[in-house]
Amino acid sequence: DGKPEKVTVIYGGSSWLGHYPAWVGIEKGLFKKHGLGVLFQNFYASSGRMGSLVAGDLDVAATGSISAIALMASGSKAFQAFGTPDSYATVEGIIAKENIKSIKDLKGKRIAAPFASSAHVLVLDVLEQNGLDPEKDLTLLNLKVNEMPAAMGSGEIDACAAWTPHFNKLLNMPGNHLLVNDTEFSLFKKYKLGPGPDLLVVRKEFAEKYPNTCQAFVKGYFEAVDMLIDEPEECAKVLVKLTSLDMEDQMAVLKDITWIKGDEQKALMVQPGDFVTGMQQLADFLVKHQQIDEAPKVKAWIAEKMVP
Amino acid sequence: MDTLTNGTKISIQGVTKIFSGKRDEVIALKELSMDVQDGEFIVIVGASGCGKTTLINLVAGFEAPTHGQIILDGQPVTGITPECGMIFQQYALFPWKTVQQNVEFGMKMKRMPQKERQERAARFIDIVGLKGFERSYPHHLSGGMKQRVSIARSLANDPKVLLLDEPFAALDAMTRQVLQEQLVRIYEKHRKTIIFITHSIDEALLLSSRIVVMTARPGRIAQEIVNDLPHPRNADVQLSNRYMELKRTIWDSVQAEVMKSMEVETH
Amino acid sequence: MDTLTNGTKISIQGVTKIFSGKRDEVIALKELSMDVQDGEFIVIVGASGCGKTTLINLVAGFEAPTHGQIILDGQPVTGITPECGMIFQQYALFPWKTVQQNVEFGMKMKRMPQKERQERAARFIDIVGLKGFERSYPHHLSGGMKQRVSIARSLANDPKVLLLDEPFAALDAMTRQVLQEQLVRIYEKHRKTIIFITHSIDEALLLSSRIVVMTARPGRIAQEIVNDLPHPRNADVQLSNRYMELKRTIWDSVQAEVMKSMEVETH
Amino acid sequence: MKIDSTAKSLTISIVSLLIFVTAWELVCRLGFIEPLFMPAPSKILFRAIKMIDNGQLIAHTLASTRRVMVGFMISSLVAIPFGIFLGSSRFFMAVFDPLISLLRPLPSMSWIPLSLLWLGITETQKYSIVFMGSFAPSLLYIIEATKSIDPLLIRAAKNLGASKLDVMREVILPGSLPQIIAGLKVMLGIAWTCIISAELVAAREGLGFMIMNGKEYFQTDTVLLGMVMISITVMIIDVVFRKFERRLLPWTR
Amino acid sequence: MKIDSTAKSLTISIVSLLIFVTAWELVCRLGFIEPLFMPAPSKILFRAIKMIDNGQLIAHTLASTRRVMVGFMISSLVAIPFGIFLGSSRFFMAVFDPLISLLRPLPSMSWIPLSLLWLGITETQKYSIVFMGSFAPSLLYIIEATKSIDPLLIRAAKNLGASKLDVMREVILPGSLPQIIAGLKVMLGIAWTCIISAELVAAREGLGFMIMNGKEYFQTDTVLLGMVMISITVMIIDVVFRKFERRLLPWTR
Ligand SMILES: Nc1ncnc2c1ncn2[C@@H]1O[C@H](COP(=O)(O)OP(=O)(O)OP(=O)(O)O)[C@@H](O)[C@H]1O
Ligand SMILES: Nc1ncnc2c1ncn2[C@@H]1O[C@H](COP(=O)(O)OP(=O)(O)OP(=O)(O)O)[C@@H](O)[C@H]1O
Ligand SMILES: [Mg+2]
Ligand SMILES: [Mg+2]
Repeated sequence: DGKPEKVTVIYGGSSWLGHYPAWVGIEKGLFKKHGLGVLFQNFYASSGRMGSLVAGDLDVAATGSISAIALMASGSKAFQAFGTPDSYATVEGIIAKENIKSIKDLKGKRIAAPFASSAHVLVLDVLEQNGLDPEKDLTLLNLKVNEMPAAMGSGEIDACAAWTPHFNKLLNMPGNHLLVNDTEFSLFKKYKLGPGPDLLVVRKEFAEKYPNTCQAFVKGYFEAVDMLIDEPEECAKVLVKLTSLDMEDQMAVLKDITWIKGDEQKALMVQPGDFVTGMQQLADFLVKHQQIDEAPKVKAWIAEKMVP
Repeated sequence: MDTLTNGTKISIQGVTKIFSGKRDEVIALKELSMDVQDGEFIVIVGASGCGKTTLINLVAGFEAPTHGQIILDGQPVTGITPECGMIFQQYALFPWKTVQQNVEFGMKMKRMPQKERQERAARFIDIVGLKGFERSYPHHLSGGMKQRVSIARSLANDPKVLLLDEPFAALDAMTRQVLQEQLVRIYEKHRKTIIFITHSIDEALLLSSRIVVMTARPGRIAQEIVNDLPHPRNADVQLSNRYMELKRTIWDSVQAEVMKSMEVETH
Repeated sequence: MDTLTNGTKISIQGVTKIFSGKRDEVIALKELSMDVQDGEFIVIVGASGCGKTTLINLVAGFEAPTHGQIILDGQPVTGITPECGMIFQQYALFPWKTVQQNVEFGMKMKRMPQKERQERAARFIDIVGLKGFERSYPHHLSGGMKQRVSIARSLANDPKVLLLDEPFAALDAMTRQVLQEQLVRIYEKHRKTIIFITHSIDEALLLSSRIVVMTARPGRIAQEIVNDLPHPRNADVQLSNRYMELKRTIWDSVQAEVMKSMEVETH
Repeated sequence: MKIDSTAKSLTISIVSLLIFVTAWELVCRLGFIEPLFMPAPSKILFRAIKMIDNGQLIAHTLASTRRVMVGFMISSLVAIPFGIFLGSSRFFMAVFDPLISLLRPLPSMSWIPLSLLWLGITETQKYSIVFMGSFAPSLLYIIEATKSIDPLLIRAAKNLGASKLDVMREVILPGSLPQIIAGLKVMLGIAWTCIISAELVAAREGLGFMIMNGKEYFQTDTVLLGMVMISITVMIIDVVFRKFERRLLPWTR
Repeated sequence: MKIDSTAKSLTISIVSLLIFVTAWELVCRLGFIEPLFMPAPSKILFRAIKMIDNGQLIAHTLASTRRVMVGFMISSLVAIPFGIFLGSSRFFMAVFDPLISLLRPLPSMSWIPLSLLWLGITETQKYSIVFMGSFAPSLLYIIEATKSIDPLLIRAAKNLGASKLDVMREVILPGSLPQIIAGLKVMLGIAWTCIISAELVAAREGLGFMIMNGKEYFQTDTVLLGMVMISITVMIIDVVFRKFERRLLPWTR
């Protein structure tokens, strides 16, 4: 393999944990080691980030898989996926008031989830498992995760689906408790797949034009994953700059994440591709719940050459 | 002077009117005094801006004099009084009311029963020759017809005094003539006291029992001329020597005043 | 007929003008023919709505006749021609231009050098007696002054024919008289051909060399009267028997036509 | 002549619209534009058919329309009498003037956070946004309208014996009605602006939500369909409003 | 008399404002209202001092103002010549008519999702929202303005020898300028609406962001401070605009 053709890669991320490896890679000079400069562009929402990727403003990004599937379903061929860095099944879930003991108790209540997100999918799935109709049996509200603590506090909603760090904040509020987390998701039981696993994506044109650059990026990236596993404390020190959490909270978040190393990626993504099969199921699930029109053939969007 | 009955209807006593603007003051009228007898037809002529409108507004109570007072039937005028029916050059009809509703307006304000006011309005609409147009909106009428509605509206309200501020100035010559004749007929039949403002000396001679010429600003009375032309004042009268004589007198009197204000304007 | 020189300036040949509205058609003019000699001062009178404005608009080229044609200096009129300077009753001054800029407008359109047009404009502003108001906006002028600017603007553009559509109707009697005199002076000095519309028979007699009376709609020519009153047409002339005689002739002629249209209106 | 030229304009308009849509379709079909950024008109049409089929399009449109109408009605019903009262009273005008001038420049959107704090994500919150957004400008329009009345008419009415209340009811109200209605028409547009933004930020139905949700799922056709639906709905309401206006103002032809 | 009554009105206004603010303060102090729902004016003032101190208030205000101004300028610079052109050409008016009528009723907010897809959360996206929101209405205002010109003036100009282009430059442009400027003033208000909503939905600075962020942290005082700042800024810009208007239209007194 040769030298990178292009030495700057623009990465689209946010303060979400799925972007920790890229941040650590930059801060700890792991990309530089491979001759790459990586520019970290902050995006609040997945959809904006993916739009920018397709428009050519970004080269590489990580995103929630719901967003990625939706974009595949929209027919955009301009991007491909090449890995999944993490699993966070225990820091996303439905938090409810204490009087709500089971999913069935949600009947007639007001429950919030950010629409078009993994948490939304989780809610739809567990409701279905328990035979509840989100249209008729309860009121489902569209709320951003950061608005949920307030809404729970004022009693405006009875339950909500959220992810870390708001997830932890909500759990710590008095009178709240965890109803279910991602481990109750139907596909998790079969494929160990949460409702919205993070996905590494690359602009297709970029991958084809600069294969060496991509290789270098992948190497640096998974070295960062290794570092997150091996030296969490060191990593946390640089991560607080991204997340604005204090060290203690940052360490707590890190503890809940299962990182997926570079050498495990092939099995998930290509041979035999359990993860991709799970994604396909997820896509079918979204179609069933009328979130997207048609399930894309997820396999067609995998950049096999880039998977380490 | 055959049109005079006894009794003073309106007495204007040493009236001064000053308008204070943002920067300067305008003395529109200065110590003007004048009596109007019951049943008189007074026509006021004078240069533009000499204060004719101001004077008539004071009589109607739209404005209060700065000094002096106006006595109507022995009582000083302190506010707007429906006893002086005003007929405006711009007609001032309510565009959203039909002819019938416009004419009924004053009576409606007096809370006259609907049936009675409908009948009365119909009578006055007929008097001004607008039968058949009761349900038209003013919008659809010509200028002459609008002015007739406005006259009917005033008459139907039975005011003691009619005030007319250049009522026919916006009309063409022939329409004007028709309305002048109608007004004379109404005057002769209903014997109202009338104050009428005009720029036209011919109109003044045709209508008045007395003509008042005002000076240029500040307005005072320059001359009062009793109009002794015989009735009806048809074309023959208008070509008579007495007509010519009166016309020239007034013309000279107005001209002198107008020239003053023209000079100011042109240089 | 002392005001006539030889040569036909404008020839109106069998002109018909029909306006087609959404529902009905209005025949404004019907097969009207008339010649105007070079240097004539034609005054057109006639009932309201008889087509006077329509006729003058056709001459200016604002509208095209439905049938027939208008010949100006031997050439048929096909579009708007600056050779016929129009003076509107509503002045039509450009509110965003000063008096000076308004008067310069026509010359600017001809791309006359700035210096030359400034001087020429100043001369015409002087002629109409507005020296000192060059930098005023129309907004600040009285009606009479605005109309004088409009006359200066037309004259400065040196048109062969002046068309005036009731130019003084909105002015008060005295201002009107002053402007009438100015117009006569300009006419006598510059010898333009003039077509002038008015509702006032006095004005017609005062100004014209020939008076054209139009019939009620559809407009045709009812009568043409050569005005042989001596100049200057001062108060003496206006009180002369010939004046009275002419006035009565025209009055009768117009009256008959007006009555037709009035009848339609009142019932 | 007039009919002819109107017909001609209409023809040009239709032809130009056809050319525009065809060009758009072609550009998309030939792949010059990524469908994510701009879907072909035919795709929008398919989306429309699908969403009419499952009832969503109608539901979203009705939800937004209902919110606009309720908020707008309440706002008008309060603003009209209050505006006429303020327009006829110098004293109370002066009393309320500072408050109104402070509220007037506030875009209705700026009320969204406060209304969320006060009312939560409820229908009342949606109505309140429409109310807040359209009340102050409506009031100003109405006060302006009362001032546009020819003072001569007020004089004439008083000269005919009208009292203060008579003048308000018989002259100021009908005299300002044409302008009030013109103002309310503008306000209705603003009401739509309000509701769409309220729905963008927090809602689970309505055209604003439909657009925002479409964006989250990269369904640009849904986004554009939502926009087209807003256009069409506003146009239809405009036509209805105009009919109603003619009824209410018989004297204006 | 006129001076007197203006002075009187001003006095009443000031007194009424003082009473209003005092009442508000008292109601809050006495604990009738939960401060979460409505903080006392003094709390808003403290927040203002704090945020002026750390520079945030100025930064947010300038960010919003800059966005409004840039978007509005671009929109005006395109709309004015284009509008005058369309207003003077029947043919091109007919060509663009269907497009304009479709765009006109669209609230600027409805462009937010599409603009986010196209441009991401960038400054360009903010400008584009202002542009999209104000362009179509500006254009319509300007076309209307050109139609309001007295046709007599156009006749007079032609009668004095003006060509078509002369008429556009010498009559239609200056003649419609007062109305164009009045329209742009309204547009400036709409531009503010646009930017606040764009900032509510996706931004990291600006008054809209400040309000939304304040709401998330339950700082109702920040929310209200943001709203007051919008009011004040719009008022200041209005005054500046009016100065500029007088300069541009010397003939209107
Ligand atoms: N409300 C007002 N404020 C200030 N000045 C006024 C007011 N009303 C009238 N004037 C001034 O008072 C003077 C007299 O005005 P008025 O309208 O009475 O004259 P007029 O004789 O009716 O004139 P015209 O014949 O033109 O109608 C004028 O100089 C006018 O400018
Ligand atoms: N553009 C038009 N469309 C339709 N009808 C018109 C138009 N212009 C004039 N008319 C009609 O043609 C007739 C003649 O109008 P014109 O304006 O020439 O009369 P006029 O003699 O100038 O009247 P006036 O003395 O009132 O000015 C009128 O009945 C008028 O209604
Ligand atoms: Mg007057
Ligand atoms: Mg005419």
